[in-house]
Amino acid sequence: MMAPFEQSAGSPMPQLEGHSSTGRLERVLRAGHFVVTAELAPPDSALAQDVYERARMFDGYVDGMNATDGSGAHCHMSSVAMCALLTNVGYSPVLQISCRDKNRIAIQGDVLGAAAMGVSNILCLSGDGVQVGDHPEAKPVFDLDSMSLLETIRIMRDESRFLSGRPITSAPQVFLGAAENPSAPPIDFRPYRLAKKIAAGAQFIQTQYIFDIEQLREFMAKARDLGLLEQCFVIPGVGPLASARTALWIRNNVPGINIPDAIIKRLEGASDAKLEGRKICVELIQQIREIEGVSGVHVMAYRQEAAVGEIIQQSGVLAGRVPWYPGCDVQSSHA
Amino acid sequence: MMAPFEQSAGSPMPQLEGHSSTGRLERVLRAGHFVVTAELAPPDSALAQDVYERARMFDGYVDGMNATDGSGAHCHMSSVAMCALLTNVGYSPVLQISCRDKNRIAIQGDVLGAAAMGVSNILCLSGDGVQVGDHPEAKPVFDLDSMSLLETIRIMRDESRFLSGRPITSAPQVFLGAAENPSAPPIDFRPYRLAKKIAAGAQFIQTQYIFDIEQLREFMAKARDLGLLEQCFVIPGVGPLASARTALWIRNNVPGINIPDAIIKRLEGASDAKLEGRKICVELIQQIREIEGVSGVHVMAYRQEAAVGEIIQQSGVLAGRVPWYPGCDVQSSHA
Amino acid sequence: MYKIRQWSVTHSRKLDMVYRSFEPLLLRLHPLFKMLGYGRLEKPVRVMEKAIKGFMFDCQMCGKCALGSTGMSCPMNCPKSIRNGPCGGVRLDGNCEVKPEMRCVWVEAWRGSQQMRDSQAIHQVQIPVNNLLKGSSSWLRVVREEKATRESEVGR
Amino acid sequence: MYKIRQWSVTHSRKLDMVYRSFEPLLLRLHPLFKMLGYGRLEKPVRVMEKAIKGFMFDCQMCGKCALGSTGMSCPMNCPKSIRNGPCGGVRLDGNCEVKPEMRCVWVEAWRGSQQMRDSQAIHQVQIPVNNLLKGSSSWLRVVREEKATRESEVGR
Repeated sequence: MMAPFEQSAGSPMPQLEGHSSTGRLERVLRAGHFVVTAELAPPDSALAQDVYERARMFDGYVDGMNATDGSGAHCHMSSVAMCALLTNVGYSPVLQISCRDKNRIAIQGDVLGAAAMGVSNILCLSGDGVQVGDHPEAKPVFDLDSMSLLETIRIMRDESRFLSGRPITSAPQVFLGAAENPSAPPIDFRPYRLAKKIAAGAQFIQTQYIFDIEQLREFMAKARDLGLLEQCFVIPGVGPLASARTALWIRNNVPGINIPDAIIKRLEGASDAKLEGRKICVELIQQIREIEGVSGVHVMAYRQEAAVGEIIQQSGVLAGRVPWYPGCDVQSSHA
Repeated sequence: MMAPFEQSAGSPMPQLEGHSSTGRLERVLRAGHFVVTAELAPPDSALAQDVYERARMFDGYVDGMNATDGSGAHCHMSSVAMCALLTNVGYSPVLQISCRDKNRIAIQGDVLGAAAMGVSNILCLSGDGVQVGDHPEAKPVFDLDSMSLLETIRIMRDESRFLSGRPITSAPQVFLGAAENPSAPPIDFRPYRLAKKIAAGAQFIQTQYIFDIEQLREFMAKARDLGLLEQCFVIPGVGPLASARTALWIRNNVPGINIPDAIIKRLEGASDAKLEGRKICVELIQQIREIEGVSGVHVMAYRQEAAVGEIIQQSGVLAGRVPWYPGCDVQSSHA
Repeated sequence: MYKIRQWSVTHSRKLDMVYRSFEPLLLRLHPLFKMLGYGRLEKPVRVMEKAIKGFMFDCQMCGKCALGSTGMSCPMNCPKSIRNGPCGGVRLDGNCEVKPEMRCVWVEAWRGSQQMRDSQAIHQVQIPVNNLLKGSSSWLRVVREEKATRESEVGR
Repeated sequence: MYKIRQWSVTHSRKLDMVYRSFEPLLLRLHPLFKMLGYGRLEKPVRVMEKAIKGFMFDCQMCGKCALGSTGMSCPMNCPKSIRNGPCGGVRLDGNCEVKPEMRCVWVEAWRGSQQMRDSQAIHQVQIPVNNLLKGSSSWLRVVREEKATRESEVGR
């Protein structure tokens, strides 16, 4: 069976009633499917071909791809360009906007421009500090924060105006997302912060890496109690760990990621740590799927992008569904 | 007669020996033609159609279009998106990058992205202060200045690396430009500053509005003495004044624009000021054309974009040449 | 000042009450301020405000004080200037991602705000800061704006 | 301080000479600095540097002093922080586009640099400022870097 949102090729689809965008990601979510999104790092090059090659790895496994925006404060091709290129061939990318590198004038210009190039989904982020990247001497901007960025784009879309009040003649029709981290202190505040992001305009949430399922369960339970899950799709983040050493390094060096000892022990004890890491990832996805109110999973497989397809397939979360990809209408099966 | 650079449609052209880009603007300049460029203000909308409609006005009259980047510190569609859209249909736009709204991380990402989308020309600007725009409360960034921006992009292109030293796998092949203002103090320093911009990487210069031809002549003479004109194409800026009142307002409110009394008097004495303004513009273009070492003219006709074609035609600077535009291969004549 | 900043968060309830009684006092001074001229007062009040709030909260004089909704923890001390924090990078020990030796400003804000009389204020979305106000007195602005609002309401 | 800043540009030649004799003095103090420890010296030297250069040039402590190539006119007073100015927006009277009441920092720089012994320095392209150095002592950094360069040259 093919759902209607999977029949369309690259050309823009009609906007459905009650939808904010014409994009495929929103369609899949609103149709009630368990979605799969994946993170795609932009290349350090000026070649469109490099973008297409990276995206192709995910063909048939994901409903959306997040093009990171200077992730880890490192310079790469811009998320806007990456998303525009991906949109050109029919993908449904998620534009990430970080507040670290641009002020409100540049950001609003980028939003109009991205929408004009067909980009349908925007994820609003604060962004990592410049000190962790390769340009620590750059000036951190942070004119807006992730919350006011959400509100700014919501105002542009729903009120057809810039933050300054000047009118926009054709508003950007975008599906708005934000990030949240159920594992970072203050843990009690996190569900309330989700509420705040929803108030500011978030329609979907992708989370930081989840390794502690219990923590996610509590976060989701609280979000349910607050009535947030009817207002917002929550897509927890996961990813395969390459080894116990990597896991320890991440735990000690990447703030906000909580990797329980049990997982590190499992990796230490495994004969093939990389395989074990993927197995753990598959199990996490399956456990996440069972949590009430979860709308999908977001796979961040840094330097293991080629393994994403296998992980998704083994998890079984697509339940036979094949997300649209360029050329899928011609071929009948894959992998 | 059709020069080879005018035969190609939207698809990328081969890069010629000694050229930095595959773009049409560089080809026309290096072929020794008197070029015409025009300024195109991006729309306040998220519609690609609005971009195409604006560009169409210049069809057959210009070799390049500068998409402004938050000009006057007002929010509009981004220059990157505008240029990507224009490139898609075969135009040769000039991407303007201002240092006001983005830090070096965002700017370098935009350069890679724009180049991946086919953008061939970049003009490096400092940018107006935020105080003149509609978002005066925005944070001014100014992490780089126009000079270090030039150098940054030159390094990316010629040394295939980011400012941080990290390698770029496919460098952006762009033709690099900068702005200069022969009319702003310190007048003596301006030719030396041009030299500095050339040292930093400028291959072409577009100037601020010129109304005082004598000042431009002196600037060009000095630039010639310094041996700069063999290293850089100079394209002076012009524009039609709508009325004496407008001219006075500009003189008093837009810093750096020198409008001589004689021009204001001419506008005051005219029965149709708008027509007289265009006539003055045509005369200025013709006078500029006679100055040794000038490579073309850059028309900034704010809110008079529809008049650009007529002004160019009356000036006769194209000398029968018809710059490429989408569809020109099909139609045989226009206007 | 870091220790004092933390003390201020710990005593957020009391400080909040002091602040709340201070505001009507300032409002009552409006006729005096008006007579002296707000323009002329800007500098001395700014210096005083900076001295007091700088000492108590490491105030950065953003010109739009949010302490009442942040449990007396100044958000401008966040290296990312986040006015609606915390970000996702808070360390598991509650310290800052960018400055590992510092408590996250928003972990402190959450701690402080739970003791405040209006513990709900932290749930309000804060609009982006107006960078033009940077360095100006927040106190004078509050009095002026509050008075203007009241007067326009009376006028209706 | 605005008047003093202009005086400094007017007397750029003399100040340049004072600076030039000051540098070898600083360099000769390197063994002492090393003994005391550069880390420990950072704060007192910074405070002193800020006081002196703040008074003379409205120095903004960017950490990478360019006064020697800008005719003693500090480029960080440019509202656009342009290190390779002037921009195209200078008013016809030579004042700043953003702050109409202030002389353009780079009009002043051009005036000052023409009197300097090394009047060519203004023609050099300045690399982007390192924002990490903001607020740190430029003097100590110069001494440390100069010594390190000389030592590595001796080592060759």
